[in-house]
Amino acid sequence: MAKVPVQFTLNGSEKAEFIDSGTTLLQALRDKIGDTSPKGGCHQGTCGACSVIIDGELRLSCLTLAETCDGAVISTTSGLSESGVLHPLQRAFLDTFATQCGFCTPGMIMAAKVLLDHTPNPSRDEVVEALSGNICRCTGYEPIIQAVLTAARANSQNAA
Amino acid sequence: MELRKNYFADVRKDDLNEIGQPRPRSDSPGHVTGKTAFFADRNFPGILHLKMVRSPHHHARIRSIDTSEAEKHPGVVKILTAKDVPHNVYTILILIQVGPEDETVLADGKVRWKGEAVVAVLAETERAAQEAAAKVKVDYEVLPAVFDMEEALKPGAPLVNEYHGQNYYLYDSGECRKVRFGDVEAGFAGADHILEESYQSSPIEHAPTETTGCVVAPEGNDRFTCYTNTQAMFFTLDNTSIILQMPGSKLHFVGGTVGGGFGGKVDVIVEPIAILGAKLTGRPVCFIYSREEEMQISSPRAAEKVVIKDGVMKDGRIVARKVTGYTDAGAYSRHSPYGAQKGAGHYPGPYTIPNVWIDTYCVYTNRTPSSAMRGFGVTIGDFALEVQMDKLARLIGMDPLEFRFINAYRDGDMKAHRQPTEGAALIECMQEASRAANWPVAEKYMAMSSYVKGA
Amino acid sequence: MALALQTFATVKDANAALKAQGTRYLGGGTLVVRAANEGDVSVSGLIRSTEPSLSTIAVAGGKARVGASVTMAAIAGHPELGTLAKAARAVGGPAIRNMATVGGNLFAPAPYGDFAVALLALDATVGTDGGETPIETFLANRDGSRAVVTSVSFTLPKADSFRFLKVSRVKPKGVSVLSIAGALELSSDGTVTSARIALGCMADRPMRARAAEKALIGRKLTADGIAPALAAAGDGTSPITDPIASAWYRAEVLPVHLGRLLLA
Amino acid sequence: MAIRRGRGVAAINYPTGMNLGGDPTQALVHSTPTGNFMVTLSSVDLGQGMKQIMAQICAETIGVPTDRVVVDTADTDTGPHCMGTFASRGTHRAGNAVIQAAREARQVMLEVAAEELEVNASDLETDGQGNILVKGAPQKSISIFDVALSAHFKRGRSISGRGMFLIPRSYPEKETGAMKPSTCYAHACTVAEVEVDDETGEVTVVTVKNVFEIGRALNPKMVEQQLVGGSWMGISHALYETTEPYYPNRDHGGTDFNQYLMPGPGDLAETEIIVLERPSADGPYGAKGPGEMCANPQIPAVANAVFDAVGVRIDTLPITPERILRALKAQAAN
Repeated sequence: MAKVPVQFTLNGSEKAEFIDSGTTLLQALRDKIGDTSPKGGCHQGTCGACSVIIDGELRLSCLTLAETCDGAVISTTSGLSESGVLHPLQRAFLDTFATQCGFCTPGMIMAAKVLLDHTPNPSRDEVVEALSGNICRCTGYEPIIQAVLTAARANSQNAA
Repeated sequence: MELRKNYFADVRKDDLNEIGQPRPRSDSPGHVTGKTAFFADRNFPGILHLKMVRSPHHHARIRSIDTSEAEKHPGVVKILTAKDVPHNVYTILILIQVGPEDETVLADGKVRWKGEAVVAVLAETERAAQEAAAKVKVDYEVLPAVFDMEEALKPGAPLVNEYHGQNYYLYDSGECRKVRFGDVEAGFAGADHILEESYQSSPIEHAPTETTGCVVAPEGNDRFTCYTNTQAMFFTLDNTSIILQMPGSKLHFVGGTVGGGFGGKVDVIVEPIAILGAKLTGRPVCFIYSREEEMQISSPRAAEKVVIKDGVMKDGRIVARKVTGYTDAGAYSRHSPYGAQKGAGHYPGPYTIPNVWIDTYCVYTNRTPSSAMRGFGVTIGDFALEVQMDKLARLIGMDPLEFRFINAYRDGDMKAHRQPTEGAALIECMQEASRAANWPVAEKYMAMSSYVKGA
Repeated sequence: MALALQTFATVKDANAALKAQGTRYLGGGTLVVRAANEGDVSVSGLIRSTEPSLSTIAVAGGKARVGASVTMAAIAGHPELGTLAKAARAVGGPAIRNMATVGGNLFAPAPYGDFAVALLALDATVGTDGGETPIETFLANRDGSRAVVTSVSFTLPKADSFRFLKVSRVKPKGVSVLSIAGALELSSDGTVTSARIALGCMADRPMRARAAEKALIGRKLTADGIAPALAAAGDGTSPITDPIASAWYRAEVLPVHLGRLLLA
Repeated sequence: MAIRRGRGVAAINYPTGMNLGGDPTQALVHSTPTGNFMVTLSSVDLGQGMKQIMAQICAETIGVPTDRVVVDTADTDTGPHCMGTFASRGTHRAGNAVIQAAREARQVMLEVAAEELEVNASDLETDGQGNILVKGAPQKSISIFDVALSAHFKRGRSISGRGMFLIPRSYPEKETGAMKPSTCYAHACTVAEVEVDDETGEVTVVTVKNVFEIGRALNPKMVEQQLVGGSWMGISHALYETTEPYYPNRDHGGTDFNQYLMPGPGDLAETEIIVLERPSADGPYGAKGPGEMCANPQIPAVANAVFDAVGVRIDTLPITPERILRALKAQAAN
């Protein structure tokens, strides 16, 4: 079967791969590139565990074909901390005990990051809306909502 | 969250260094950076994908299975049917001597629920496995099915599982687990009111965000490493050893980091067949449930029916309680006989009642086998018991919370299963709830204690 | 056959490729890639077109032309499509809205397709290379439709004349128990002069509530005024039964929710 | 249309561990040459925090800070047998095994320290910070770091211990059902407040106040995690969840997270959690298993609140808008 070339920027570094046509971005990231931070929770677009940021927008990597991402700029949770320093969202998830099993966490953090990138001081309702495509079965959501609000406050204090 | 340290302070030491301290979780940094390794994060070159051909019927005889077209499909490496499984008929609780073996790894001659595994296809890609699975031809003779527990228990109902011979689990105590305490009929005879009510639930899925699955890699020395999200490592290893008739020393299970379980990952379903595939092909194999499989194929919490008959006095004392519980096991036992029995040990709830009669049945129907879930054997029973308590209180015109104080168990009270109560704290929970919810109760209830008087 | 994607610069070429067996047009992927992931092996060729007009929104002279590849998020964020923002936001969560397209929504089976309900109430037309088709006709024939949808066009409703409601069990993102879109014009004294009401989940695809529409004409939006419309709301419906709700429940609450939408 | 309010209460108990016993768990503990401690298990962390809690239990028992303990679990080549993580047994069973193993290791550690300090081991105590002191003479001390080095390279002692916890299996008597299910019960009482839309049957859980008695909150933040999440799941069970919405009819089972209903982040009740601690006689530092029971009392509390609000009893789970609406219509017809 003919392989298809695809090139994109992943967490700041250039990636070039030959993939099978029809490969999802989730498969390409996990199986070809080795970034396993996006998780395959449903492959249906109903759980959000595979969420990544493509060209500044939140997307589901399980429903995105890798070859449609040629030239794109892609971010995943594994690229969020720089030189071992946690991103404020990651810090906030730790401080508010917002992770239990951790399977939904990378997707939640991606969804939250896009929100804070566009809306640095979100209301609770905006946080709820931003997380609404991501399923968590352990926490009951409240600690995650608190984590995002905490990160937003930390950001605004740093900016001030 | 608030810790109310004023309760039970006399029996507790609060000066510990590490216990009672809100230490950060050591696993969370891995979670927030995406570095925690779940089983599916292990990838091996040349890994094969296993897809299951499943029964489209609730109950059917298998006349024939034709895999010839599927075997020729590009990318297919191996196709497994019942004859390939060394010990195909098994039951997981055999490890604790709860039999009989009543379930097939791959269906042999018959399917007993819609979705039952019939043929396993191993292929180079997921897509090739899906395509080949579509080419497997199974000729079925559809049989009458039974879905309702009451129907299943009637004479002449379709027999769900021949290994049992009847549509209920046969305990050493007979068709149900029994608890007999006091004289329940005498209790009813002396009661001011009798209330008999029936409660029902339907199956509930654990719905962990990570689906059930495993990745198996041959170690090259006739041993196999199985990366799994099972909730019970050796339970799975030992059952796999039985099913594959393989010494346990050949099996190496690695797990312990699971994306949510809630009881849904205590069945031994994916590992044996995946290891068999790895053994017969010499290749790594992954078998990961799709979300649809997790929702409809993996065992749910059983549907239950609970019938409660109570005798209650005008002053609020429950003097007799009879509970009949039915657990819908689906087509196979898995953990359900244990769960139904656990219900028998739990009733009549955290209340001291002098006359108790309990029967709990484990019933077979043609549906997805049920199994353990958070609150196994108790959750639905508690729903029934506590709604019943509300009805009883209203029946005698009493405040529902005060009514519970009157009947609450305390240290030393004899339970229906003939164990004295120890370490009770129901009364204190209710006292605190009364305060927190601004639901006042009479001072005499706020003065009560779970401690034995004078002890 | 393994799954393969072919990308074409023009809709014309994509249409030609779609003549091959086992092909399907790839929009945002929320329907097509999902089906492939779930083991639908009937489709082996995915076809898409990158023709720029598919991704543009043009608003002029009170009319809008929305390219079929425009996403729900793009509609929700477009300054001149504010009246439709609520309907666009009713689709999925944020990630789905960044992917799901207007064209794809026309094919989403109930309980999905909430945006198509809004388009039906707007009496939109659906464009293909073969020309424009009224949306109602298009929806009726969608199962056999092979040509690439290129756009939807509609007259922009006045801000206060368009209403949309999605009822779901799970908040803020859940699939529909039902959805209702209404395009109503009122005279200066509040009398309804024209009404188009579209319903989601009351059949296998979006449908018009014609009896209710008729019953509204000449009436005022008061409890008494809308009573005949509510009584007729279920005429001609055959609600779906699914894990979210039964047909019985949908039929029972349709007048309740329609009433709340009309009186809001 | 009317939004009608009601409240309901429920009180429950729940056994810890496989309720007829017979479910062993083992643990091994050993020190590294520099006085860090390794706990080896085959227990599974489902997300509830087994690894962290076992580290805290080991640390408390040995007398070191938690960050000096590493938990290696769930590799069957290295970890000794554990029955599994279910039945609210993880903390209780594995915790007891870890305590036993850690005590044995601690005893060796104190013996080595005693030799180094030339005192009796029984005269020594730990300060919890990584040092061993002579009771009553704290200036005479040695660090656990040095004790471990000495044990390894000078005295040839293995600072290690084995732990095994088993509650013997109970077999119910056939006729009376006499049995010993558990000696260790957690408790809860929940008050839920709901609003019911009497035209649509939709229920909103406004507040839920949960009081849990869990023996001992070994790590209060982690207890809170589990109790908050459990309370959410209880409400979810009450109002939303089933794989067979038309049970016993098998049709229309949900296959994804859109069709399988659970409350979303916009459906959350205002949740209050209060914890009481009555240490259990046989629990590790008195702990009981709160993991399962925390999701139980909300179900009947919500059911009772719905009745309080609209006067109809829904005795079938889940309590869907459809069931409520049907009952309201039947009530109106009577």
